Amino acid sequence: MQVTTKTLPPSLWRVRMHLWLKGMGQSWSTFRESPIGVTGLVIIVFFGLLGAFYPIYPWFMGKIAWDQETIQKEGIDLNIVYNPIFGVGNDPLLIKGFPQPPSLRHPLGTNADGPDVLAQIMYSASREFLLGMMAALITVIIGTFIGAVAAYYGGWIDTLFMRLADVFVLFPPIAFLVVVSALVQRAGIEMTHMLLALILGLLFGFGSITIVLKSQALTIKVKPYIEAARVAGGSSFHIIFAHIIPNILPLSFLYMMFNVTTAIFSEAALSFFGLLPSINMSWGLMLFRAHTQGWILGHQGAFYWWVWMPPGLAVTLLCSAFYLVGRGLDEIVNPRLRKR
Amino acid sequence: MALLEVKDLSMHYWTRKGEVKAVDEVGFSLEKGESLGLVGESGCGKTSMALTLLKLLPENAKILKGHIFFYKEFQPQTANALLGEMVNLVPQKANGRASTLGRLTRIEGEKLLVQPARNGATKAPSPVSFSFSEIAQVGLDLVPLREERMQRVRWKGISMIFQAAMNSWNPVYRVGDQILEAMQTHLPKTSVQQSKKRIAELFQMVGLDPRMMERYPHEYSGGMKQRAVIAMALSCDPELIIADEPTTALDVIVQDKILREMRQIQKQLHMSMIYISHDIAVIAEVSEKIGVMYGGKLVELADTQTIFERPAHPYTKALMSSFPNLKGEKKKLEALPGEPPDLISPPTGCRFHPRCPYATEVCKEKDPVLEVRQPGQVAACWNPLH
Amino acid sequence: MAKYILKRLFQIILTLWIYLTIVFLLLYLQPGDITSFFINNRTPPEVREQIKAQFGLNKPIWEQYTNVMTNFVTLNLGVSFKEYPRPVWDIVTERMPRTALLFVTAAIISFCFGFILGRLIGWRRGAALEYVSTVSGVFLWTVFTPWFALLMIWLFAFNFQWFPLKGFIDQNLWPGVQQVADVSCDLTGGTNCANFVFNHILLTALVVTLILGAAFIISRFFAEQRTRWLINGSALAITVIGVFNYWSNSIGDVKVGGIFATRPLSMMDLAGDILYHMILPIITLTLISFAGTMLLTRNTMLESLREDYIMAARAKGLPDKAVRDRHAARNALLPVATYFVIGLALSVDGSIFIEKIFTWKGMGWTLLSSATDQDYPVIIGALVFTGIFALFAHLAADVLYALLDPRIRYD
Amino acid sequence: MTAKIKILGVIALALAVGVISLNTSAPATALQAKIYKLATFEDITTTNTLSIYGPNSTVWNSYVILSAGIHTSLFGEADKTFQIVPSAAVADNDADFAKAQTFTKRADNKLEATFTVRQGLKWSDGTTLTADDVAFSYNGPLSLNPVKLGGNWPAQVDPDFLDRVEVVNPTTVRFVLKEVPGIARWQYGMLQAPIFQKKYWEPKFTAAKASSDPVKTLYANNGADEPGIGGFNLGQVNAGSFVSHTARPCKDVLGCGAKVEVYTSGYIEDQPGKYHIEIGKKDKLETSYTAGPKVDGLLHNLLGDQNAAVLALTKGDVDFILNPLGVAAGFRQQLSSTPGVATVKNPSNGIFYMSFNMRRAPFSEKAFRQAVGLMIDKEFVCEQLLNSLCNSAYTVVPLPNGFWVNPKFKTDDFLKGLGKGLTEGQRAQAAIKVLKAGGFTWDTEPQADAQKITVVGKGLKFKGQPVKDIELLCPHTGYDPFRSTFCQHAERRLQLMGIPLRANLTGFNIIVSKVFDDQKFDMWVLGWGLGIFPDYLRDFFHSENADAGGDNPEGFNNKDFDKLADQFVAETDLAKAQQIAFQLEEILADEAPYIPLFNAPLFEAYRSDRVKFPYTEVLNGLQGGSGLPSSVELLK
Repeated sequence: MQVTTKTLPPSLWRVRMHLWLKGMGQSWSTFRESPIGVTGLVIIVFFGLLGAFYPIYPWFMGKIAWDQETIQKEGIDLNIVYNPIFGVGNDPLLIKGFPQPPSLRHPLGTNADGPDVLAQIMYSASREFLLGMMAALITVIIGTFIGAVAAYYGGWIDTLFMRLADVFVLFPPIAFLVVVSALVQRAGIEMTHMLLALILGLLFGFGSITIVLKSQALTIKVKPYIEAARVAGGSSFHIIFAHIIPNILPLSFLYMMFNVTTAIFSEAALSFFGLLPSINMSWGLMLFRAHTQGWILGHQGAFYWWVWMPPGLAVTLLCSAFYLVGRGLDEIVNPRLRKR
Repeated sequence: MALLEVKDLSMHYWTRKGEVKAVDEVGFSLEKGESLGLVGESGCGKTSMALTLLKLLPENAKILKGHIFFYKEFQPQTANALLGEMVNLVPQKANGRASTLGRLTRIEGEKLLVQPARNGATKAPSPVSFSFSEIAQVGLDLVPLREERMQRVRWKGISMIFQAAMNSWNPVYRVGDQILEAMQTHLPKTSVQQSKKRIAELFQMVGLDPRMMERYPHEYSGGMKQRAVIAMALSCDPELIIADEPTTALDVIVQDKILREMRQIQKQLHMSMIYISHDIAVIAEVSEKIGVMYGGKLVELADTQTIFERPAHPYTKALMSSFPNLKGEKKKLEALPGEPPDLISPPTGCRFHPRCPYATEVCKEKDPVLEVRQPGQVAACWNPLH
Repeated sequence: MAKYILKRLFQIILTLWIYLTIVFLLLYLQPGDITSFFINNRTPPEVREQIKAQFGLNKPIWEQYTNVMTNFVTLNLGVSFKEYPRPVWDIVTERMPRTALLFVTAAIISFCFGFILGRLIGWRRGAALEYVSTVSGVFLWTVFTPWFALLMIWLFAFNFQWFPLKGFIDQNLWPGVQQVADVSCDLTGGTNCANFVFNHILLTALVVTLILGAAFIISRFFAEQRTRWLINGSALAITVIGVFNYWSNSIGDVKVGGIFATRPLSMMDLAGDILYHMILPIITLTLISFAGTMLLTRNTMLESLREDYIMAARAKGLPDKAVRDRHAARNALLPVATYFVIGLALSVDGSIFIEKIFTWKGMGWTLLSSATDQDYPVIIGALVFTGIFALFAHLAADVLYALLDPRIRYD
Repeated sequence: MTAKIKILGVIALALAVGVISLNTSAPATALQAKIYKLATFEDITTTNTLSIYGPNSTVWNSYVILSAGIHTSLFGEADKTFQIVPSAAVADNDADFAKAQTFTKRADNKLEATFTVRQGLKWSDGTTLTADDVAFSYNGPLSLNPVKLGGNWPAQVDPDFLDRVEVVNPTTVRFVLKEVPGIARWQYGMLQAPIFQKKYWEPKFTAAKASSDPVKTLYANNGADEPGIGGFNLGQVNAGSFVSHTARPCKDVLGCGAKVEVYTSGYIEDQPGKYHIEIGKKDKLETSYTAGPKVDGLLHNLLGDQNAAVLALTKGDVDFILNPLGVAAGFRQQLSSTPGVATVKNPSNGIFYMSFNMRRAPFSEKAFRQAVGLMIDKEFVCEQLLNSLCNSAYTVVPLPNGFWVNPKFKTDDFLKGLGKGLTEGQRAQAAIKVLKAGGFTWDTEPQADAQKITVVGKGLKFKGQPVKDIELLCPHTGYDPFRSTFCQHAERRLQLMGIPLRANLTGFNIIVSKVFDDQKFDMWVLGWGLGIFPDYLRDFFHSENADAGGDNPEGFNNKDFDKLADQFVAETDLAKAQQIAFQLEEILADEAPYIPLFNAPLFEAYRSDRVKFPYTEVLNGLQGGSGLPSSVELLK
């Protein structure tokens, strides 16, 4: 983006900024009309707050419920000061052994190992966001860039990237991730959130998104102002970055939402099958534990609901939310879907 | 004998920006075999008018008031079909009774019972009875007509040639099949073979090779598609055809040829026609009467001859001078200054006043109504040209 | 059309080549050489050398590449570590039909469901149904699949006991089966027995689909509605009777005996048992995947409803249903159908969850277990196979598109 | 079109309803035969038994295929006590039994041992078991090189010791050995090697030898029709669903109907009119039962995972769940309140430990390792933090494997020296003392009273050099909360001592890869599953295993220990071997290359209203005996 600022006088940027803000305002008012999109946004904000407030939660609960003084008064060893996430054992003030049902001390109960379910959910939320956003961002950056370049230059560059996209469309992504995680494990590499985001980003970035964005870029390439820019002596680089990419960004943004969904879902799925041993806390892992330890839907059925319901719902709701926002955006970005 | 009568018709759209008054209190009538041209700038409500007549309106559009009477000669055996609908009964001339608008509630023996509309009265008016022999014509009001009933009026009664004939073909079906589909719907008793024969005849009539009916739309050229659209419009022998910019997309030579043919077919089959165009010259070619629309209102309606000789409304005059005559008479082109009105918040009073060279104070305040300027010519203007 | 298909075929072969090269690189760019996949640190050196020679690792990289690619294309995928020395190809052919039957059936059902619903909400835009079905559809579309599948099992198989818990055959019924038609179920033949019935179901489904599809296409040549009905109806009747007759008489008898025998069984019982086991997975799959088709159909419906030919169709006085189904939905179907066929190839993804949770030993199950057990030849084999399968699906999608859209047929 | 879809829908619905009603309405006639049904989680990977001893040695294969008793061996292990008892060999009293373990020197400097094969044993195809079969069971694998056969073969038929097996007469075989094998090699190795039928396998061995890849060719045989000698014949294998077995007539089955009494150090098996085995002392009776099979058939149902298996057990579809890990806590809790289901708790033969990279300081310092061992309060973690779901451990050999555990490890005095029962303060005091003696100093020396650490230590130094940050590799909570809890406890305690240790909770494979393959690590926590004979005392600690990929990644290198360990595995006398094992354990407790952390018990569940086991308390649980198919009784 630095290059483009050089090529454009600042006043033009101000105009652009103004137009952009105005466009955003209009988009927002359109978006607001879609109950589906707004529902999604509300859920995202909810989980966003949940993740953001995580650091406050232990502090807050520490004041009212996990009172250190009480613990000392009860004569409990300080070595087992309660760790609500990774859990060095049970909350010393509760009966031990089994998942504890929701209470004032633990609003969503505890799991069988002792940690607080709500705390784990909150702790994981920010990571899920980070993972989803990172993966989606990488996807969109790659997709937008390749889409614009392939549309602008055409020829063999186009052919190469489109065939490559075909290949990535071909890969069943979860199957591929399963394989990759097995290979990564074998190589002794730690599959962290960041690495996973990178893999997901690359996997989806070269895939179908490039095809969609390229066709969008093609419609922009034939617009008169591109021709005008070219005649006025704009370099290819300038045209791609200053004209084509800004115009396909809305669509990119839409795809970003869908990719967040996929990324979060993939992480949860791989964790659920125990294929991401290096990720030490996530919603998928909570479900993995609940499943392997047998607190999920045995013959006592939904009895221990607080162990498996919150993480399952969290994954589902957050994935749905991004998807719904994507749908809502679709109505803005895709004028053919707009109401008249 | 009237075929179509439009009375006080208003249709508005509701958009995010506000209410669009696309058709506002429009009224005219059309005789059988007659052809009417509707002319005006783009965005003046011509196409909306056409769609309103067929009630092919999007969800955000609503007919606020008015009537569209589609007249038929009264035949006792078809009376049952009209039961429960809003109708306008036109008695025999000799009879002397006034025509009555109301809902056809009952048929008793040789009599029709009509419940007139309340029309703001506190007490419901008592039912009016007509004997079969008294009635000359029944005008079915299309405005309150249910969708299923309306479907039977479309194509069989009123068919249409679309503005974008190019795109009115479904790309995945053969052209012949698409015409056949309409015929099968409206003439279920006709066998497929008979219908196909009829289509072949129609193709020949519009100048297409009958073998083309087995082809897909994308194999047609623009002109061929247009001809095929005309053939389709004729397929169910409609009483009225609405041609909405039928030739806009074609080049001038083809345009002329097709217009001539249409005029010929219309005469031949004795159909009524409504031509819609922004080009008054084109309209003049083919229609006997011309209605001029501006800002969703009908501002002038007169015989073609009269309009050309003595236009009453300043807008009509301006419109005529904006286009070169097809016949080649050289006229000085006067550009019409200003923008067409915004139909969401139209100007007060006469909608044309901001652009009108003759505008006075009254134009800004009061809305003019259609007044007879001379026989066969009505215009809505405070300062008519004559 | 032939030219178009040829062109696509060429592109697809190019894609396959890139795909297989990537798989090759995945294998060979691993740290260490490929033999480290096949041995552990305690494998004696002579065995190590033997494996190296087996993989041609003493040869130059280019030769290795051509060798491996030839092996991929000829489906010579080596032997499994876990089921040593069973050929990977053998494993794939045993399990592929199970995945195919379950997922193709589920895909078709969910496609129909999604398409009909999507058509409805696209047509009646803004109705309460749209919000309800979109929100619940998206919820199910993005629901955490394993979790949802567990819920379904618990609810319908355990609580209400409407369906079996797991697997694809009844573990009380089948041990008593000694012979199915002329296949003996003794010893390892049990697998063949189940597969025999299974493959016949698959075959029946294929034949039925072909007959009904052919009848549908033939009926399109007749314009009269009545004739179309007659052709389709008689084709349906013939297939139903034919299938019934085939299963009750033609395939053969079932011999039940031994200590595990429960009750006399017919082929229909065995087929019924397999179908019964398919119901719950199919319901689950349909619920989680119909929304994709539904939402896409809605969008394409909205787009096609804006087309002029829809207005023309309405002006023609066609009934709403005809406008919706024959015109709007028919055109909206084009991208949806392509999506469906390509989606079939991606069903391996869904099969990973569903097969694991429902103990349906198919390709997804195989992929997951070979990944957790690090059975690399099987992983690679599954990938190669999935790739080839997916490419065929792409080709099928192209052919389908060409069939559905006359514009492409003549290009 | 819609109408058509509707019709198709109706047909589909009708079919579905039909299928459901067909399956649900049909009266589920109860099985007349007594079928013992077991739940498994994974499919068998082969029916070739020889391959199950080789590369296909999965636990599921041995549960399903080998537990049917398709092979016998000269000697076996008794139920519950795991002492060596005769099986196909005749060694019916102590004298015979002792004779079986003595070797005579031959003229060619080789050794020989002679065994009589028990008479009257029949293969399932009707032929009798002869010395030919026994000899071929050794000579066949020898001819293909047991090392190449892989898996257990080198242990079962050890080419380093065994030269050949000769047939003396139809009832006698003679083992010709290159050198004297220790107990591990002999009693717990070769004498327990499977005996398979020569008639069946000889042509297959011949074909294999003729091929280019003999091992692959041998293992490629299906083997499902192999005649067996035990209680069950393979019935039907249905991959992905079930495996069935039918019981053989009792009269043909080795030991069927025999009355078995197992004592703590004795064993009596009586088959009236045929044989009477009585060895050892008749002290405490551990269990007694009549050998079976007492059921008509076995059905191993593949149920995929615990969830399905538990639901099936609850519904009564299966009688017992086979799983090397037992039943998870949550399911146990649910099953404990299910009528008709019983849960049992047994110790498992495994050890979880912490260890060090002893190639460098400070881990090479005994003082450091001892201090770490002292600081970790195993009882506190197991009892306070982990709800008594684990048992603290002080030696590598699990306590339940009683014969091999040095009695000192059962005495409180000795264990107190290793830290058992000390308070945090006492531990710290002891550790500080040890560290100081070992040459460690601090920036701030930690101090402790009798209860607590009062001054937190800072900046541990060894020989004046600050100790660098230490990374402790642990499986994370998601994989195993027990081990991660121990790690976090250790981290906290050792940090109080000024030891800069940080627990890295990571993936299992990452740890294995870093520790065993790359040997780039500081400290780690993992576990081992163990055998009955503690030859692992050598394997885990002998310096020759210290290379990458070996079992001694900690690099423990102690010449005395190595010598003693070599002596241990070569020892032929059980009592002497036991004494050496005790010494090894003591050395390990002092040198502390491993800090043993805990043993985890194994919980299992079965339908108590349907099955009756002769005993349920046994090391490694009922799954260790594959669900005891040949001695289980069905109640209804």
